[in-house]
Amino acid sequence: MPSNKLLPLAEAVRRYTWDGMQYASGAALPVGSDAIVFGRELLRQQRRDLHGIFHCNTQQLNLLAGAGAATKAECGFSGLEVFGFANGLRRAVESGQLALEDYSNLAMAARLLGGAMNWPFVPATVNIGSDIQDRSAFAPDEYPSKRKIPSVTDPFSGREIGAFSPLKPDLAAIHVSLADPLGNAIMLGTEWSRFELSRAAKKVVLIADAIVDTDCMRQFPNLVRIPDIIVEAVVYWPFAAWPQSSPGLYDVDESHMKFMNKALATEQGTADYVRDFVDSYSDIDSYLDLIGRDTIAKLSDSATSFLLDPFRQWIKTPAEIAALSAENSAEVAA
Amino acid sequence: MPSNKLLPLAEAVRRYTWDGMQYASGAALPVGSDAIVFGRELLRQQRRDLHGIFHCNTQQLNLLAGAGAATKAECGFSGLEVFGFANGLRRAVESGQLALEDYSNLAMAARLLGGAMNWPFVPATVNIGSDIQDRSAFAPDEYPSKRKIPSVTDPFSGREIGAFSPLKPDLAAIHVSLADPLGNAIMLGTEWSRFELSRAAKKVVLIADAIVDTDCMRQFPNLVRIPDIIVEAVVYWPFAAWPQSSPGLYDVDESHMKFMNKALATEQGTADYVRDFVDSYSDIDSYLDLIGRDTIAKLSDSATSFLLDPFRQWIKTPAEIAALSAENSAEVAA
Amino acid sequence: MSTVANENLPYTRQEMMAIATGRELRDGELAIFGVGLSMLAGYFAQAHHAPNIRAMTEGGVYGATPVGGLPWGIECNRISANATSFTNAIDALGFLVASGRCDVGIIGAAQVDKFGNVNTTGIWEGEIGDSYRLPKTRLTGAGGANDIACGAGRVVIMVTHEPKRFADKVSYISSPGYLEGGNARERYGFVGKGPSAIITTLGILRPDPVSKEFILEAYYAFSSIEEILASTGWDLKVSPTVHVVPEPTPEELAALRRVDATGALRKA
Amino acid sequence: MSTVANENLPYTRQEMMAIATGRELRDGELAIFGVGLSMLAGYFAQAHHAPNIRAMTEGGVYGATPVGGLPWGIECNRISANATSFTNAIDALGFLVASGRCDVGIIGAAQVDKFGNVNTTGIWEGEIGDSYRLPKTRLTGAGGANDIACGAGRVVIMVTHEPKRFADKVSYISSPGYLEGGNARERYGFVGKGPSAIITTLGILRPDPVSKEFILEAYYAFSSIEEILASTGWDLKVSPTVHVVPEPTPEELAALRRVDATGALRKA
Repeated sequence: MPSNKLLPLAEAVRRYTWDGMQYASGAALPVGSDAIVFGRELLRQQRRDLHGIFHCNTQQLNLLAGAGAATKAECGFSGLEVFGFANGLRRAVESGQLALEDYSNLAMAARLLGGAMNWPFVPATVNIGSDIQDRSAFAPDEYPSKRKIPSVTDPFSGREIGAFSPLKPDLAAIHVSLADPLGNAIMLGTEWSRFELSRAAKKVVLIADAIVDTDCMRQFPNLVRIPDIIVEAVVYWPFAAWPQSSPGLYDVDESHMKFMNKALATEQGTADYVRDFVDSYSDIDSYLDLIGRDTIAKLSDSATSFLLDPFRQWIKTPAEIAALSAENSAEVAA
Repeated sequence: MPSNKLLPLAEAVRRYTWDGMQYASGAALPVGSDAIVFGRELLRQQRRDLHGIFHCNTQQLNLLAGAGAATKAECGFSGLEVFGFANGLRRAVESGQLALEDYSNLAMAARLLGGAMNWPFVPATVNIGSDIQDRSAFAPDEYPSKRKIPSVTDPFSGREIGAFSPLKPDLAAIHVSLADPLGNAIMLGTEWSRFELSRAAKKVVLIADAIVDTDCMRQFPNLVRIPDIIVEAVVYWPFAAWPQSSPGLYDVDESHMKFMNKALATEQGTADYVRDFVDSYSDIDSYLDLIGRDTIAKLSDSATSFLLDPFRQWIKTPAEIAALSAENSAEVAA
Repeated sequence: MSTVANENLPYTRQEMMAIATGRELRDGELAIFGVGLSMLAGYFAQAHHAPNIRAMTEGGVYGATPVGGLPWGIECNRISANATSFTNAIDALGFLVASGRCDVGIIGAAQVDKFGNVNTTGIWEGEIGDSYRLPKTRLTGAGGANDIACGAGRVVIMVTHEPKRFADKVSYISSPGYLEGGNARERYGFVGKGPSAIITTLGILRPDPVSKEFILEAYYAFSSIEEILASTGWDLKVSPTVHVVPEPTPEELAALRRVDATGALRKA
Repeated sequence: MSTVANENLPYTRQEMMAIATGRELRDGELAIFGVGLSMLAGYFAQAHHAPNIRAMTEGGVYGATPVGGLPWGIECNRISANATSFTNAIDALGFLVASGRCDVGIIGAAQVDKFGNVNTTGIWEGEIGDSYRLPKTRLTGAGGANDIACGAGRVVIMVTHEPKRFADKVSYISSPGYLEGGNARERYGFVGKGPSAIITTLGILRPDPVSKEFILEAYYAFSSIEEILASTGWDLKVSPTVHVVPEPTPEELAALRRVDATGALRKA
């Protein structure tokens, strides 16, 4: 086991992803904290036929679906809230390029809980009685569906409820605000289902906006909801959620949210977007240039910035992170 | 709704407890953070026939059982770890005065999760196949028990697992490190099942070692695992867990742990203990005198003290708390 | 949604809808809001007549009121900036909503039918049929609305009043209302009692206590029974006690506009 | 437990047992320790030969090593003082142990039988019978050991070697070993494979691969096959490859005593 788990983004994607895999994003949803940059890298490495597990859609799934890299997805909410419908995902669904299996937001969280517990099924008191139970995009000819959310009899009362299938994605790429080099992570803002997902997934890679010293974790162990013992790799990537937000670190980039979603509405727009905002940068610096240094300054001036204050003293500089990463690479190579 | 929920301990016990109730303690178990002082007050007010829901036994259940106030209990672990068997509970069980329904530690947490979710049952992949499933102290003549942990068939695989009954105690008296007057709470140290319990219980009363300003909660919202919206009352009581520990605030009082457990081994010892350490104080000050000011200083000098540092600036003084309490009483009376 | 302001009124139709929705909430209730209009309606109630409403959003954000205008989402920084607690979806949607603890939820609808069933999943031409055809238009899915519809004590549905949105039968039930009406919900043992009102840009519909069919209970000062009937895709019944909804008071409008700082409800 | 030190040895029997247990743990494993001796054994392994063991306790304490001596419990301040993460019981015992993710768990036993079933619940005179009689002596219940016994990849049982503790059949199965032996565990679908060793104050027992009956595999320098047979309440079989367990090395003893700072294992 390396003394730290810092890995470059491209290397993490090379090592832990493959065509056809069940890939989960860990995010605050739908337009909050999500490692959208991990999805960009999946496209850069031309991953295909992904089966996305997204508690809710984000711009990441919107992009992966719009660009044709995801052919299956399961989610709760599939829009972009006030930003409207997710045009890339919508286009992929309407054209039949992607089969979208619908659940509710609680159902997705409960299925991850069930995967984490290794239960064979999860009691379902929601989604039953609606078309979410009766219709399956993965088995469209079975109506009403008997296998998507089958019935189970409560042995105490004898009454029937539903049963959700647990989720155990091959990989969870989880966006966190702060991680230490060992893989301990702090999320600022709602977790959504990142706690359960980190235990349900077969492997976990963290994508952190900032890297802190482990002393930070020892000062705030109750904030460390993802402990290092379940983490494979830590990727440092500032503004990893851009154009979405990361509480304490940066606000949503409203104009890029709209620009991106508009682009994903068409094939040509998507191709242009991929050319300009996926394939166009070579490292963190050029990625930040792409966002624009003025934009970065503006987005960083968030009403939530004070949430980061207690942790700033432990944040490592890019140079310190580079040194640690080099150390790690040497150890891995050895 | 009062602008704050601070209540004196005696008043909280008067309002929210009754003979024969299902009473849960929220604690870090078995010898960690638990509002043992709430149990003392239950005895002072001569509550009887309590049905204790204790994730694990603590000195509180040991005391309630030893003094004859609890006639039923459900728990996972029923000892006191390195402090040995829980003599009061043991004596009550061996004499038949208290029926102790056994589960494992995960089972208790899962049953609280199920209560919080309002599921009719919880999938059980543990406890099955052991005498925990087959033997029920609440239904001793049914062997093997069919109703304690009945079987349920997984609709996906067709195989049988067990089903736990969810728990929804009438009241949870939850020990927390820090609470604000509205009822937002921070726990330092392991939660055990306090998160799930706070949602499973019909009512929640917090017992906090220290009261902080709500600004503290706005600075650390991810630490506030119990939000005010589910809390009825906040009791301020320093050293509420004594002789057990409270990470960040005080260590375990080893000698009193042993003294207390030894006393609870006999009826006479228990009567003496109740006389000297339950009925003997009249307010917080005399309670602290009882512990001993030197002991308090020694226990406060904990290796965990640094865990409290980020929050000290918001801790309210006893005078400030008294003023808030008075305000609240006036409002309640109005 | 239609956002055309009526030039003769000191408020927009959307503002009227938000205020009418907010009036459904009572002080001290445990309430869950979705994003957009329903969040504005909820926080309006808190700002105006229900200061002790215990508000939360789906991801587990507690104790917050939006800053800087309409949040972009239920986990947006505008709602994260002054929260007292952040937890997670299992907590908010499971422990507090699906459990039945939540008193009231506000949800939106792309399409709603006469039994209050809500479709937010897709638009098909005609019935879907026995094989699950692709939708002509994919919408947003159920999100947390299904969980609210199953678990919350009562549900308030907000929807723009247009014939295509008010269908005799929704093509896809994303979130259950009263299903086929009557006691149909009991088959599933839902702990929530179902939708108590459909608040639209034109008026207020409530369910018949027995059949559970929604009937017109009230219209706004700027709308009429006729306009509502013409805008409803089923043969809408009118309550014998149908009446005009009181117009927004100055205090209500002021409170709403404090919450809707960026004027989302006033934009065309 | 017997804590009488053998005066001729530079270590106590309990120290030998702790070291033998610690040797069962491999570097990098995800491991859960109970309190007391099993925790010392686990942290000894980490201090000696398994620096990257991923250790946790039942309440969800991660990244800690005890300070100031043997923790009083699994949530004690001595283990809370330098942890990197605190979560909860659902996480530690559910997500990480019952799920099957945990490689190894160490549990104690008041009584163990020839199929590795563990009793920590009570002592009865004779069989309990069809009505659940009160125990003569109430013990501690299953705690998290049942969850570990069901879910952990393998389980190491630590127990003082006395005839009354080594029963042909435990009076109450608190934590399942191999139940009636053979493939009996399969009936319940346990994800954990069952106990891999019983480490005692006198030697090491391991299960027959087919019958799952525990047989004597090794004894300590200070014990003997005869002493072990006489101290076992069933007709213990002896492995053809029975051998002496290597004595603690100076490095092992030093590492153990660093962890056992207050000398809990050296007290009479």
